Amino acid sequence: PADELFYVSGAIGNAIANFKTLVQPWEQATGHTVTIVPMPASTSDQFAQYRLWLAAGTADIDLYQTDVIWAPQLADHFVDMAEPAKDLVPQHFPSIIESQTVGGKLVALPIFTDAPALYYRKDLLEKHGKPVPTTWEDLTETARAIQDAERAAGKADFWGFVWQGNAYEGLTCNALEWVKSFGGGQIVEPDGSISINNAQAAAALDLVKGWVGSISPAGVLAYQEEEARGVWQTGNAVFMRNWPYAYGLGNGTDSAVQGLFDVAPLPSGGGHEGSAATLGGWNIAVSKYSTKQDAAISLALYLAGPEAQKQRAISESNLPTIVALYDDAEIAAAQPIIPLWKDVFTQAVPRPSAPTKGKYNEVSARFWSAVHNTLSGNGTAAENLELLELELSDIKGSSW
Amino acid sequence: MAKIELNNVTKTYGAHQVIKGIDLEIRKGEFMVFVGPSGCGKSTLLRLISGLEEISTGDLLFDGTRVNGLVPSKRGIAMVFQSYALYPHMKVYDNMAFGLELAKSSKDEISRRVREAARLLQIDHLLDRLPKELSGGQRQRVAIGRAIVRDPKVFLFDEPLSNLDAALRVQTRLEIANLHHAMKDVTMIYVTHDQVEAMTLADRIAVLRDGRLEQVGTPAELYERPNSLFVAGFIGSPKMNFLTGAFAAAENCITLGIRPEHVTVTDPAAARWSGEVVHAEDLGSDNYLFVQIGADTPVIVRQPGKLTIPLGSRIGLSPDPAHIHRFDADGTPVR
Amino acid sequence: MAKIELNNVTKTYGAHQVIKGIDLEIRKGEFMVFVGPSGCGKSTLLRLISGLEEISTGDLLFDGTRVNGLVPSKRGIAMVFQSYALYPHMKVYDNMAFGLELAKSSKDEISRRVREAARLLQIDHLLDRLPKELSGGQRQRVAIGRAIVRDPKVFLFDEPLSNLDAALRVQTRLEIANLHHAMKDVTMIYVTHDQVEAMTLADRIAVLRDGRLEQVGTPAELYERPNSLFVAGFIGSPKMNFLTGAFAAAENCITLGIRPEHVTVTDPAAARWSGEVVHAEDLGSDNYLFVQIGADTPVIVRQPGKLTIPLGSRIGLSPDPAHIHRFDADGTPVR
Amino acid sequence: MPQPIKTVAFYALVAGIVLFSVFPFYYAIVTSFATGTALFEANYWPKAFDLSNYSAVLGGRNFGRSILNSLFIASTTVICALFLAVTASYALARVRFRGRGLLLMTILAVSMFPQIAVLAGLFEVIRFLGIFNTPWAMILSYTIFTLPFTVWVLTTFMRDLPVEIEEAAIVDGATPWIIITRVFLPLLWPALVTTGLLAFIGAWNEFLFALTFTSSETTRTVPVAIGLLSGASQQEIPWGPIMAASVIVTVPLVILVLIFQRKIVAGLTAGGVKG
Amino acid sequence: MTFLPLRSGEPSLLQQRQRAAFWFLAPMLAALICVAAWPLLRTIWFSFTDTTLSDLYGGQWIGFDNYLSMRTLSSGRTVWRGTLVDPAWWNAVWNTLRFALVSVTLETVLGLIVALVLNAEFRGRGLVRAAILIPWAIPTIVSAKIWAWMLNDQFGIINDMLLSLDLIDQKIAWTASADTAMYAVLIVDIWKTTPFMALLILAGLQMVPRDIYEAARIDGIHPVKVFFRVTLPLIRPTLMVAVIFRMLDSLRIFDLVYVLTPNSAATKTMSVISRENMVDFDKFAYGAAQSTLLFSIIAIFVLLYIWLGRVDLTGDSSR
Ligand SMILES: Nc1ncnc2c1ncn2[C@@H]1O[C@H](COP(=O)(O)OP(=O)(O)OP(=O)(O)O)[C@@H](O)[C@H]1O
Ligand SMILES: Nc1ncnc2c1ncn2[C@@H]1O[C@H](COP(=O)(O)OP(=O)(O)OP(=O)(O)O)[C@@H](O)[C@H]1O
Ligand SMILES: [Mg+2]
Ligand SMILES: [Mg+2]
Repeated sequence: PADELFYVSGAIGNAIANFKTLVQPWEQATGHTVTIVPMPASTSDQFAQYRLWLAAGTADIDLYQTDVIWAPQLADHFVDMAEPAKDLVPQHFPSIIESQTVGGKLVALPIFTDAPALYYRKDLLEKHGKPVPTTWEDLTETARAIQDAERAAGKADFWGFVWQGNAYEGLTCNALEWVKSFGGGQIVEPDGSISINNAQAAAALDLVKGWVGSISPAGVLAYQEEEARGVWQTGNAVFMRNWPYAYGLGNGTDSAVQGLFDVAPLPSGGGHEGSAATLGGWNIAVSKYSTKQDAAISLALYLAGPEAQKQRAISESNLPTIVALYDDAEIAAAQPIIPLWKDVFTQAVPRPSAPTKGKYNEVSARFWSAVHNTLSGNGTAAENLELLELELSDIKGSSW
Repeated sequence: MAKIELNNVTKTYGAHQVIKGIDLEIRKGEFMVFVGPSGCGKSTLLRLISGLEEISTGDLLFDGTRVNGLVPSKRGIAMVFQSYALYPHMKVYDNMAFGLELAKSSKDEISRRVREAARLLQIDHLLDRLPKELSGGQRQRVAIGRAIVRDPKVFLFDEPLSNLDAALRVQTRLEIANLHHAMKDVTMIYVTHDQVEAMTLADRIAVLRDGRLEQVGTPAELYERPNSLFVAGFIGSPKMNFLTGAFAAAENCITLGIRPEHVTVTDPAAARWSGEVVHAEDLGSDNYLFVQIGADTPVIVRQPGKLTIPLGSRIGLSPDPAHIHRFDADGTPVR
Repeated sequence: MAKIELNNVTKTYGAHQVIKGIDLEIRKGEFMVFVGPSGCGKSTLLRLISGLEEISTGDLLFDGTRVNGLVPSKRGIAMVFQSYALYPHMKVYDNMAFGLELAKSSKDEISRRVREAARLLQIDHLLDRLPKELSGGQRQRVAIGRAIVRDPKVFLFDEPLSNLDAALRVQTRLEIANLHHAMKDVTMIYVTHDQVEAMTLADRIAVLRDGRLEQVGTPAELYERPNSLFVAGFIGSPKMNFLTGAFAAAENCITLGIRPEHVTVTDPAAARWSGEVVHAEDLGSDNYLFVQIGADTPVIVRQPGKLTIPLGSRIGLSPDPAHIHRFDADGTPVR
Repeated sequence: MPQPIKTVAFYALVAGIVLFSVFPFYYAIVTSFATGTALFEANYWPKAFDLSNYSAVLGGRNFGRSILNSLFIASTTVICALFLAVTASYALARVRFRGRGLLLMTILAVSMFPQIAVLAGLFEVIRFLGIFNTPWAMILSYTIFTLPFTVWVLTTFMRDLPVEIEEAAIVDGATPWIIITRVFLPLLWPALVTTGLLAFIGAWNEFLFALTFTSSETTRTVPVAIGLLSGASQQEIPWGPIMAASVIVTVPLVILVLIFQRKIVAGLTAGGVKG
Repeated sequence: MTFLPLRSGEPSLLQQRQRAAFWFLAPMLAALICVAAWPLLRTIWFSFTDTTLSDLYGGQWIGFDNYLSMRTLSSGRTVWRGTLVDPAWWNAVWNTLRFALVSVTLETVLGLIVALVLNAEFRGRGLVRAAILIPWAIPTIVSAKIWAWMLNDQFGIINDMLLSLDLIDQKIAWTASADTAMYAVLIVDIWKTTPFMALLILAGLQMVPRDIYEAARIDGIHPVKVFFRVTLPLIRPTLMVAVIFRMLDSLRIFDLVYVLTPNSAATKTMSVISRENMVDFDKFAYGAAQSTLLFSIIAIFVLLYIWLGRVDLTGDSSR
């Protein structure tokens, strides 16, 4: 029988509008139909909503589009995809699959991914004769030098480096990158041990603390992605840490930096080799309460599969989670930035949502608070990290 | 219909007893006027009869049935409020028509009755105005009009004419009297402080004093044979002259009362009392002479016609012996 | 101080001209009474003088200075409102004291003056009540009290006594008269519809009719020599009898006027007019006989003392020739 | 102070108030005409009248539908709330019975829980009643914040109406219902319009319930629709369209205010009673 | 509530009115019970269980543990757990109270001023009234974002203005710095809700009888004094109600903080922290306990206010 499925998803760009075309082959092949229920782009609104619906066992929604960090927290409500997707799984980046696996259960299938990079001003580096920095220390130096020079040249509002310092999930991502690239671990290790209280992590934060008010505006502590992009895109910064979306927008015709910038993997620091880029991205999960699970699973497999991912990459510039697609010529032609990101991905680091399970949000909140406190001058990095460790073990209790 | 009986009715506001036990029977079709000093409880009594205030103790009977608990609209009454109580948002016409509309009278009927009442009260050119666009007297007439269009069994009027000019007042008074004559069965209860209204309209007058009934009777009875010093002083305008001390002792009483119109001016030599004219008021039709004869207050004498006696002259005063009122120490008449 | 002049003052509400050009001079220290039919514009005129309403055209002068635009508080006036306008949230005491506080009078002084006025008006036991806990008359007295404690240069009273009982009315009237005598310089403007008040209080009376001045003069002038049929009919209570047709023709006029007190009852044979007594009103002190002599309306005759003539009897009426008023077709007197 | 200075000072105050109130909205309008990098510049005047944001919003899926939904939901909510509140406040303000204070407090207590805390329970109720994903879910749940407010406000206003007028109506034979509808309502215009407008705006702007109790695009309300506006990626905030949408949804409210504010007039009870 | 017992026979006026009152109150109470009673009681019940959002129906009764519990460790040390000893909670309580006090006070004063202005007769009053309401009419989420944009340190128009007026010499990071975050929230809240106050007060002003202003004009009483002695007492009931509802709202403030400074400890309020626990941290019951505490705190404040402000609940003394 033909089922009518309901798929709830954040409304991003043209995704909703393009969805009809995207699923058309599947609808034709299976005879089922799917209706999309768009949700506000705000992830916290979505998360709250999904939680409530799932807690109430709503059968109205069959499939959920989930953020990479939600899988473990909502794991109980979703169908295990390990078995149905056993052919598909090997094609994906293993780290992404891992992030969606909770206690052996594959909670959701990745449909696209996301990771930040370092945006830099080619023209300015050239003008001041500086290379693209590969360490945070270099970046600090270069940013300061260029900032001073540009300000002296009359651009009073010019800054060296903008990033996301607001106390929110984005700061967890930023800070995780600093800590990880300093060799300070990833807060909670995959085995569940709390690793954050270490010297490298403290060194990383100490370095970053030095940025606030010097190479980064004091207000960076309230910045999210858009504020950073605002400063950047008006030509007022040398460096920016941001997600791929800023690439296309920065090259828009009215952009002050059109054609003047490029991206590189984020630097590393503290003598540590290897940078880190926090893994973002979205997945599709099938509700346990769905009365049309077979059809839903089939749709999930389709959306996570190469065909749909390729189309998404081409039409919406979504980064595929299937490795092979990065070498796809059609994609490279339509969206040149996608191959650029392949390097970034090799360095991708997941947030510790899998080991911390349902407590991830709290862990993340404690982490960003500790970082934000440090950056805004409430206590030193070492103190705050020690405190954080204590808090985290409190939250952890006997086990995550 | 509508005989109204009050049996030992009291009303208390908080700790404050305002009506202190009233027994009164108002006959069917009677025109009863309540008078009494300001604040004595006239309006309150009227409101108890209307049912707007609950009786604290005692019984109220309409035609023998106890109606203490009956809602006002079931009592068949219409009322003119001392403060007008017009509906501020309704045109004059609607103010008057409202009660009829609620009673589901036909449109034509309503219009006919409202216009008739408006003509009567000379407010027919104001039917389209709001109360706030009216003068005080006009508002009062609207309030009266609203009561009379409703054609009830009992009319309650609380000082309905107090803001009207003399001519209109006489006219409206006559209209109310006519209304009363025309509808023999309609009982009317009327609060006023105007002597003329009370005397001319009333079948009987009830004099209230501080929440108690002082005397009930026909206007003539009250005027001629007041039951107390209070009633004697209250009924009649200008007020009855009261003399005490030697003046009263001469008549074997504690207080001697004589109305201004029962004193004649005579030659000082031949007169019983004599004194100096200290003040005079000329009303055109009459003069009031204030004569200081040695009592606490000057004696007021009514003198018809033009003033001929100059201020300061000494004159003699002769009370009409038939009209001398004599009172005890406790204010009861000596007869 | 305070001579008040009005030069061709008009007031228009919307399309509706209420005051139609008034020229009037109120002398310093004078007691001026405005009378006129309800709705003729008395309150409006008072409000124009007070400054509460803006004058549409014309000039208002206080002591020769044009004050059209001056705010009320700068005019040195106190006013009693027809609607009382008490502050609903203030106790009686505060209502009266409020205006004084401003003048930075000392606490004792304020208390003294308020209590004095309250005693005068017999509301001293009510000082702690809110206006809504008062009877109509009590509210009115509070309003008067509020004006008199302030001791201004010009007093404006709008029907201040209309809700008071007779005794209190006489008393308050005397108090106002005393006030006037005590403060020679204070100009008083007083609106009333009460004949007695007008006649006894006024230095001069201004009769208004439909927004125009009909006559200004002393009470006696108005009473004895009315300038028009309207004034003749308006001043005096009961109203002057008007006879037309043959009755008037006999006196060479279109309308003949004679006041009820100037007609004596005589033997029908000897009398100039004769007719049947159709109605009688007994006021105690007087009787009004309504005698149908063949004119449009019965002639009213004032008969002092007890009623002795039974209804329906034929009597003769003799007008006092000295007091016959004769009017033209257009209402002007023939002298 | 001389009159002219006072007048100038007064108008300066008016101007100041208007400026403070309207400036952010004006800024939203300016922004709504901007696209791309222009959004990141502090502009006092619109640089160009680019209507693309408006066409993006209005041309988007179901935005018009959302406006209609919101209109329906907000009006129905206000009508129901006013109806219930007017009758209830008559009882609370003008009829003596014991426990009125307690009752008022209980009504108030309903508004004391944070919205998020009642969400789960309310969701259960809504599903129990079978009105999930219908406008009635919103209409019902909005009574939680509109009703206590309207009841309280109308109760205070109802208390101030002169007793005499009610008594006159009683003598005229009016039932409590007639007194409310024919006599008091017209006198309460300022209060009705005010509470109505405030409640309307409250319902018009509510987000959380509207988001939770709907699951299809055709039942969504305006704030949710604005929430649904998004950039090309998760991180991008579509400033231009959001501002355009805000302008679009604020304009009907401004018109509503302009229509109804005439009813907020003084002196409705003037001339009725004296004292 | 107790109605007087009905005596036999026809109902009296009072009884008839009480009966009508009952029927008038019934639908409203029914509506409120329907929407509010279950959710409220349920949340309170949750607060005594260990319910999580993942498992709404599987909560166990754990008594007061979410509020306060004592555990003795094997080392003999006793530790206290629960909201009542949670410093984050008390920080939020303190933030909320500070915010509520300042915002309600300022909004009341400003609302009064605006209402007085709107109460005056001048040309264009209708437009000004509509203009005043605009801040209230913009959805909170949107207006918070507009302000976040305007308060942005780099391209925000506020800093731009202040700079060009020479009021500041350096761009201020309004929402970022712990020192100014609260000001930022306050500014926006005041901007947003003053119209609410103003409009309610305006309605109150319009119901004041006009003739007593005339009496005051005659008495030459200074307008300021008239305001404090006549106007203010007469609009007091309205003002009190407006303040109660503002207080209620400000003590529950959520959206604004959530959008403007979502996670700043300097502005985190009770609602925000309660939501954080209920939804984000999957400590639903703990959040429910905080909501219940928030409810109690509000109730205490409202009761205190009603008691101290001598708010006349029944209106008996005014009739
Ligand atoms: N605000 C207003 N709008 C329109 N007409 C008005 C207004 N106020 C008064 N009027 C009209 O102006 C006329 C004069 O009113 P005013 O109050 O001065 O009369 P008045 O002489 O004081 O009467 P009364 O003795 O009944 O108090 C009346 O016909 C009244 O209807
Ligand atoms: N609501 C109330 N609360 C307390 N006392 C009241 C209330 N209403 C009236 N009173 C008092 O009851 C007494 C009687 O009032 P009522 O109105 O019956 O007097 P009245 O005889 O009509 O006087 P007036 O001739 O002045 O109208 C007055 O002293 C008044 O102050
Ligand atoms: Mg009375
Ligand atoms: Mg008048």
